[in-house]
Amino acid sequence: MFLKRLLSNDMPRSRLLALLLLAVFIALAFAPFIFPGVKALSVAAKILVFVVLVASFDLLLGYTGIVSFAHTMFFGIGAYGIAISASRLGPNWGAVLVGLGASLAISLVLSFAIGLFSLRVRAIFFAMITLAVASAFQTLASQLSDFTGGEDGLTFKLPELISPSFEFAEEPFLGVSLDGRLLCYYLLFVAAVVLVLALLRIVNSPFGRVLQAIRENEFRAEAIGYRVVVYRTTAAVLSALFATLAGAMLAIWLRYNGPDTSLSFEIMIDVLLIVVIGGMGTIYGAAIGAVLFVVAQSYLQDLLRIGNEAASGLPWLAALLSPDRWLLWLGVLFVLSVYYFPTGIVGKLRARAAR
Amino acid sequence: MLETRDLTIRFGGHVAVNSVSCAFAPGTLTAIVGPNGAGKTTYFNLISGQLKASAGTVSLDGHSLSGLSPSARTHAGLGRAFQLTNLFPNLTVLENVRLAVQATRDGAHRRGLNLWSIWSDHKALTERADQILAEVALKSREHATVASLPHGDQRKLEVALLMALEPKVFMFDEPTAGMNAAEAPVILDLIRKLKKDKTKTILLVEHKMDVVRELADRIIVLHNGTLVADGEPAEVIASPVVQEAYLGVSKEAA
Amino acid sequence: MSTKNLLSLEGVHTHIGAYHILHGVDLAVPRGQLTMLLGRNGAGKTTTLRTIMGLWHASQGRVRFGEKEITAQHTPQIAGLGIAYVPENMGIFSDLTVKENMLLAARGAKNAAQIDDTRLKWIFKLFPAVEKFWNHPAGKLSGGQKQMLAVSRAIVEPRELLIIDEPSKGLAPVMINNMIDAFAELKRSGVTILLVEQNINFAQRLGDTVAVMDNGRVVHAGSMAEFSADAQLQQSLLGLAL
Amino acid sequence: MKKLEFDWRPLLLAPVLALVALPLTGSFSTWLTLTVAGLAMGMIIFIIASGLTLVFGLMDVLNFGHGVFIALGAFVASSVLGLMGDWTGSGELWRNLVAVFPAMLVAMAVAGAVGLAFERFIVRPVYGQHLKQILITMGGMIIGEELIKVIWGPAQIPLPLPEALRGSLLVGDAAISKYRLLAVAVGAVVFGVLAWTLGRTKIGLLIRAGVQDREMVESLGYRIGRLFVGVFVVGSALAGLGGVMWGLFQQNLVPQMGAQVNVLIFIVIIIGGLGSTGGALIGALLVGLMTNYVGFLLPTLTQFASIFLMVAVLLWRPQGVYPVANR
Amino acid sequence: QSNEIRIAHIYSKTGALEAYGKQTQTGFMMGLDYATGGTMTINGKKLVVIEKDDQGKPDLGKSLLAAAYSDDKAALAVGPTASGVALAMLPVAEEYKKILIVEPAVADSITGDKWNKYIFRTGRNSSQDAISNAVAVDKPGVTVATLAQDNAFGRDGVKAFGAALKKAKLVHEEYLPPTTTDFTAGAQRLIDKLKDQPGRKIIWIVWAGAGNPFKIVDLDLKRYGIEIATGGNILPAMAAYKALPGMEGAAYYYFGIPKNPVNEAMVSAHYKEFKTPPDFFTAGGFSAAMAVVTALKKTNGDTNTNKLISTMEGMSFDTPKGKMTFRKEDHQAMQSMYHFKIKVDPAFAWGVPELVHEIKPEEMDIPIKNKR
Ligand SMILES: Nc1ncnc2c1ncn2[C@@H]1O[C@H](COP(=O)(O)OP(=O)(O)OP(=O)(O)O)[C@@H](O)[C@H]1O
Ligand SMILES: Nc1ncnc2c1ncn2[C@@H]1O[C@H](COP(=O)(O)OP(=O)(O)OP(=O)(O)O)[C@@H](O)[C@H]1O
Ligand SMILES: [Mg+2]
Ligand SMILES: [Mg+2]
Repeated sequence: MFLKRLLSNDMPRSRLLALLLLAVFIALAFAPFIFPGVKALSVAAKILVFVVLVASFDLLLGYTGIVSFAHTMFFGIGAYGIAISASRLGPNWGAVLVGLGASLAISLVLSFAIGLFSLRVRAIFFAMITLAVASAFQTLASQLSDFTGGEDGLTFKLPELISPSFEFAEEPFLGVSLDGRLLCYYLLFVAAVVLVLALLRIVNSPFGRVLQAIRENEFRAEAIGYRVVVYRTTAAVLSALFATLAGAMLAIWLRYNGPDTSLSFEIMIDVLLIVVIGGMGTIYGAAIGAVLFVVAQSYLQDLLRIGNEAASGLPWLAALLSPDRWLLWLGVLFVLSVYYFPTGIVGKLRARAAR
Repeated sequence: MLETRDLTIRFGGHVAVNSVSCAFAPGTLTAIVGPNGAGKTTYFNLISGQLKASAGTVSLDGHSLSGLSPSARTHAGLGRAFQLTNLFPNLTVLENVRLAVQATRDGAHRRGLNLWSIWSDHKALTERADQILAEVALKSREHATVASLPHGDQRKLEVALLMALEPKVFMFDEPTAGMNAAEAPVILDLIRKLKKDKTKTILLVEHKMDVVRELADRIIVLHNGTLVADGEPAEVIASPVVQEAYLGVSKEAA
Repeated sequence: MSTKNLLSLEGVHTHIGAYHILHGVDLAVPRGQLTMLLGRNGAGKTTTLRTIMGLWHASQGRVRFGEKEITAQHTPQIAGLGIAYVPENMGIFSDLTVKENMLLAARGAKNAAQIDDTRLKWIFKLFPAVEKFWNHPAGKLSGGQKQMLAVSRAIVEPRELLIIDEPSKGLAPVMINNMIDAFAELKRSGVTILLVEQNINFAQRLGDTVAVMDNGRVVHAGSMAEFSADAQLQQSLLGLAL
Repeated sequence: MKKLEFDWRPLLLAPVLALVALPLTGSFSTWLTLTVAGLAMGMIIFIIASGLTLVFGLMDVLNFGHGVFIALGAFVASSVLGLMGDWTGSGELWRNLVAVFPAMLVAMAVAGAVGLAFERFIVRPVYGQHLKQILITMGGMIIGEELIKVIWGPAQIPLPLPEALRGSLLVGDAAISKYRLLAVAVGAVVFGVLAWTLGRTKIGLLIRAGVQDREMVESLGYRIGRLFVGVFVVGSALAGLGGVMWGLFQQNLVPQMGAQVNVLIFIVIIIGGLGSTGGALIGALLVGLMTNYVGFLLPTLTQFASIFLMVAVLLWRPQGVYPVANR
Repeated sequence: QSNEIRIAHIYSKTGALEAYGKQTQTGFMMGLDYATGGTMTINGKKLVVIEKDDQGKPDLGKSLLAAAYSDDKAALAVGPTASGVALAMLPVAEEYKKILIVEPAVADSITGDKWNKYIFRTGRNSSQDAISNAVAVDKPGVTVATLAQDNAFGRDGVKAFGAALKKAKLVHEEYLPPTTTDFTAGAQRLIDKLKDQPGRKIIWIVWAGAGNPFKIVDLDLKRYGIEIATGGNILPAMAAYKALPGMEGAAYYYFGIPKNPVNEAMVSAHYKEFKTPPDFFTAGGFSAAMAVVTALKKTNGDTNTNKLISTMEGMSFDTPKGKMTFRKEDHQAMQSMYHFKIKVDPAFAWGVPELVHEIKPEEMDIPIKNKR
C-alpha cells in the first residue's frame, strides 16, 4: 500500500517489469559493493544521471508530445551552474547551492520563453528551432571562454566531504574503501530516487492527465476548457528544471564540465533513443532504457574486443568487429531498437502481461 | 441569455458569417438550419471562440465573451460538440469523459492544475464519467480506445463529452450524422431530457428535418452567412426561401 | 454467376490487430445495380468496405472482382481495376486545393485542363460548391462541402464500381436530392454501386438489392423492394421499421 | 472569389538584404566581392539542401541521416577524380569539366543506390512517425559514417580543385572565384529541373497527398510506395551531387562532413517553407549572403547569423516563406 | 610488485581526432620497440601497454585515467590527443599521485596554470609552435596579419606569436569561428587591412580542424603582394600547400627534415610496416616512448612516482626530432622546430617543406607559465 502510494499508483503492471525494476534498483543501490572498480562506479553514476535526465525529457516528449532538441541545453545549464560557481567561489557547499539556484533560475526563464514560443509554430518547426537554439547555445558556451572555460571546459573542486581524497573510515568495508567518492555516489543515488519518484507523481497527477490529452488533441483539450498555453509551458518549465538538476548531478560527479560533456547533440540523441527503447510516456521506461543504453555504450568496446579476437580468423569480420568501430554497432543498435521495440520495452512487457 | 451582435467573419474576400445578431434564451431549443456552407459551423466557432470574429460581439448573461480563449468560454458556460469527430484517439472512452468532467468542475484536482495528488484518488470524477457513459449507452465500451470505436459510437462519445462539461449553453453540430436510425434516439432522448431543464440554452445544427420539426422551439436559417429567417418551426419551414434554397424543389418535404 | 455479380465476397474473415471483426461475410454485388449495405453502428460495414479495397486484409475467405480474385492484392492494384472508393472519413487532402484534390482523382489527367470537361461541368452542376471553392484549400471547406468533394472525386472519371461509405452524412436535404439524382444517372450509365447508408430515405429510393450486416456477418440479403415491404424483417434486423 | 496569387514578397528578401549591406560594408568593391561570394555560396548550399527539400520537406521524413549522402558523394568523387589525375591536373577548362562531370554522375549514382537501401531498411518502417525517423536515421547516419571510415579511412582526404577552376576572375577590384561560377551554373540547373518536375507534374501533389493520407492515395490507384522510393532515391542522389560540390568547395573531406552541414541545411529548408524548391533557394541565398555580410561586419556573430535569420523569417512567416504543407 | 610495468595509453581511438590518435599509438609502440631494442622489457620487467579510447570526450578521458591508475594498476599514463581531454585529466594524476605524460595535446595551460607536478609533456605546446613561426617570419620591414580560429587554441597561438615578433609589425588579428567554411569575408577584411601597407605582407594562419583557410589564395592575394605563412601539419592537410609554393613557416616535424639515427630508424620502420612515411603525431608518440623508457632505465625499472619525477626533471632523451629536455620548472620538453619553405614536387601528394633552418630550443624564448 505504501509502495503503491510511493509509486503514485502507477504500478509496473507486468511481473517481469516489476522484477526488472527491482533488479535495477538493487543493483544501483549496492553498485559500489556488487561491482567493484572505478569504471563500474562511473557507469553506475552515469546511469543515475541519465535516469533523471531521460525521465525529465519523457515528461516533455512522452507525456506532452513536444519534440524539443533543446533539452540538453538545460542539462548543460545545470552542469555549468555547478562548474562555474565552484570554480569561482571555491569548493564549499555555499558555492554548490549558489550554482544550483542560479542555474535553476536561468533554466526557468529560458524554458518559460521556449514553452511560450512552442505554441506559435508547428511541431516540426519547433523541433528544428530548438535544434538551432541548442547548437547556438553550445557555440555560445564555447565562445564565452573566460566564463565557461571554452571548449576545454572547467575542472573544479567540490567540498571535501564528497571528494575522493576524503576518507571517513580507515578500513575498507566489504573491500570498498569508504571515501568521499562513495558518499558522492550515494548523494546522487538519493537524488535520483527522489527526483524520479517526484516525476512519477507529476505524470500521474490530474495535471499529468491533461498533458496526455494535449498530446492527443490539443485543439479539443482547449475546447473542453484547458488553457493549453498554461499546461504546455508548465510542463516545459518542469522538465527543464529536472534536466537542470540532472546536469548538476553530472557536474558533481565528474567535477568537470565542458560543452561536449553536457551540451552535445550526441547526448540529445542518446536521450531520445533511451526514451524510445524504454517506452515513451512511461517513467519506468526511462530507468530501464537508461540502464540498458549506458551499459551497452560503456561496455560495447570491451565486448567488441572479445568479438574481434574471436573472429581473428576471418579478417573482414574482424575489421567490422574492431573496437574502433563501436559506433557502427551503436548505430545498428539504434536501428534495431526502433525496429523491435516500437512501443518500447515497457510497452512490450505491459502488452504481454495484459494478454 | 446568449447573444450575438453583428457577428461577422471574413476569410479573405469571402464573408462566411455576415452580421448575425440573435439572442438565445434559456429553456429553448433553437435549431440552426441552412444549406451546406451556409456558415452554421462557423457561427458556432465564433461563439465558442475557435475563430476570432472580424466584427461583432458575443455575450453570455450580459458578460462579453469577445476576446476570451475557447477554454475561458468553456469555463464561462459554453459547451460544444463538433461536427467532425474530434476526440482524444489513443485514450480510453472513460478517460476522454473523465478529462471533460475534470475540466469544468472545481475540486481538489483544481481543474487539472493539481501537480501533486494521485489522479485515481479523485473518485468523484470517475463516478460522474461513468454516469454519463451510461446515459449515452457507451458504458460497455468504456475501456476501449477511441480509435477503435465504430463511427457511430464516436459520435455518441462526442455528445458525452459535451454532457460532461455541464454547460449553460449546449451547442450540438449535427449530433446524429452517421448514426444508425436505431441508435440516434439515444442522443435525441438526451436532448429531450435537457430541454426539460429550463436553465439550459440549446443550439442544434441539424439537417434531418423530422428531428428539427420534433425538437425545435424555434428555427433560424442561415444562408450565405446571413440570417434569413427566424421564427416558429412550422412557419419557417413553410417559408419559400427555406423551401427553395434548403429543401430543394421538394419531393420529400412532407 | 460470375458474370452477374461484379463483386463478391465469400466467407471473409478480417482481423484488426488482436480483434476478430468480420466473421465470414458473404456478399454479392450484382453488375449494374445499386446495392445497399445496412446495419447498426459497429456491425462491420466499414470494415467490409476496407477489406474489399485491400486496406485490411482478409485472413480467410475470398474477394472477387469480375473474373479476378483480389483478396491478396494491394490497394493501388484493386483501385486500378476500376473501383472508386469514398471512405467514411472522406479522405480529403486538406493541404491541397479542391482543384488539386480533383486532379489526383483524375488519374488520366496530367493537369487540371485535361480533366474531362463535360464530366466536370456535370459535377459542378450537382455540387456548385466544388466549382466555387476550386482554388481553395480543401481543409477549409464546411463539413457538407467536404462530403461533396469526396463524392465528386469518386466520379470525376468513369469507374466500373463505386464504393461509398455514408455519402449523405452531413448533407442538406437539397444536396441529398442532388446526390440521389447523380447516383441514378450513374447507374443508368452502367456503373455498379455499393453504398453504406444510414439515411433510410436514400436507401429506399435508390437501392436495388440490400444486404444487412450484424456482428460481422451478413444476416440478410435480397431485393430492396421485398425488404422495404417487410416491416417485421426490418424491425428484427435494424431495430426499426423503414 | 479570391484567386491564389503568386506571392512575390519573399523574392525581395535577398535584394533588400544586399541593399542594406551596401552602405554598411563601406566600399563598393568589397560589397561586390561579398555579395557575389554570398550568392554563390548560397547556390552551393542550395544544391546540398535540394535533396532534403524533397525528403524532409515534401515527404515529411525527418531524415537526420541526409548528411551521410553528402559525405558519400564527396568521397566517391574524390576516388573518381583521383583516378583521373591527368584530366584534373590539366590547365584546360574543358578537360577539367570532363573529369568533374563523371565524378558527379558516379557520386549521384552511388548515393542514389545507397539511398535505395536506406529507404528500404531504415526509413520504410517509420513513415509518418517523426520521432522514430529521427532516431533510426541518426542510426543510419552513424552506420554510414563508420562505413565511410572503414572504406576511406578516418583521416581527412584532400580533394584539390582541378587546375582551371582555381583562382578568381577580377571585376574591377572585386575578386570572384571561378569555382563559384560553376556552382551557380549547377545550382541553376538543379533548381530548374526540380521546379519544373514539381510544378508541372503531379508528382509533387501526390507526395503531399501521400504524406497526409497514404491510404486514400492508394485507394485512388497510385503506388505511393514506389513513388516514395523514387523520390527518396532522387533526394539522396541530389545530396550526393551536393557532396561533390561541397567537397570541391572545401577542398578536403572528413567523414563527419555530412553531420557538420546538417543544421545549416535544416535551417535553409525551414526558411523555405518545407518542401518548396523556390523557398529553399531563397533560404539558401539569404543564408549565404547573411553569413558573408555578418562575417565581414561582426565576425564573432557569424555562427549565430543563420539562426537569427531563421527566427526572424519565422516571426514574419511562421510557416516559412513559401509554405507547402500545413504542418 | 610483479615483473610487469603497466603503461596506459589513453587517446582518441575514435571520434573527431581518430586519425591523430592512431598515429600517436603507432609511434608510441614503435618507440617502445626501438628504445628497448625489440625486447619490450626494462630490467627484466615486461612493458605492458593498456590502450584506452577517450573518444575525444573529456569526461570519459577523466574516468578512463582513473580506471587505468586504479583498476588496471598502471604505473604511468601517456596521452591524450585533445587538449580539452588533457585538461580534464590533469587533476586525476594528482589525485592518484601518478605520472601523466601529455602527448600530443598542445594547450599551453597544461604546462601552465593547470599544471601539477605529475604532469610532463613531450609534445610541443602552442607557444613553441607560435614562437618558432614568429622566428621564421620575423624580418625587418615585414607587415604581418594573423588568421586564427576564434577559440583558446587560436587566441593563445596568436598571442604568443605576436609577443615573439621583434622586427616585423603585426597590424591585424583576424579570428573566425572554428566551423567556418566560407573564408571570403575574413579574407576581405585581411586584404583591406594589408593592401596599403608597404614592404612584404604576410598573413600568418594558425588553424586546426576541418575548414580550409588556404582557400583564400583563390581571391588572388598576389595582386596586392600578400603572402601566406603557416606552421606544419599532418600530410593530408599539407596537400593544400601544393598551391602555395615558396610559402614559409615553422613546423614541428616532417619526416624528411631531421637528420639523426632515431628518425632514420623510425622512418624506415614505418615504411616497412605501412609503406608510407611517418607523420606528425607518429613522431610525437615515438618521442613519448623514448621519454618513458629513458626514465625507467634510469630508475632501473623502479616505478615509484617520486623517484620518476626527480629522474625526469631536467632529463634529456633522444627522439626523432633530436634531443629533447624536460625543463625542470614546468616539465615541458624543450625541442627543436623547423623553419621550412614549401617546394612542389610532383612525386608527393602534398607540398614538400624544405628545411631553411633548424630552430634550436636556445633560439626560442618559451615562457614559463605555471606556478610552482
Ligand atoms: N477557416 C476557413 N477559411 C476559409 N474559409 C472557411 C473557413 N472555415 C469555413 N470557411 C468557409 O465558410 C463557409 C461556411 O462554412 P461552415 O463550415 O460554417 O458551413 P456549414 O454551414 O457548417 O456547412 P455544413 O452544413 O456543410 O457543415 C464555407 O464556404 C467554408 O468554405
Ligand atoms: N482499428 C480498429 N481497432 C479495433 N477495433 C476496430 C477498429 N476499427 C473498427 N473496429 C471494431 O470493428 C467493429 C466494426 O466496425 P466498423 O467501423 O466496421 O462498423 P460500421 O458498421 O462501419 O459502424 P458505423 O455505422 O458506426 O460506421 C466495431 O466493433 C469496432 O469497434
Ligand atoms: Mg457545418
Ligand atoms: Mg462505418
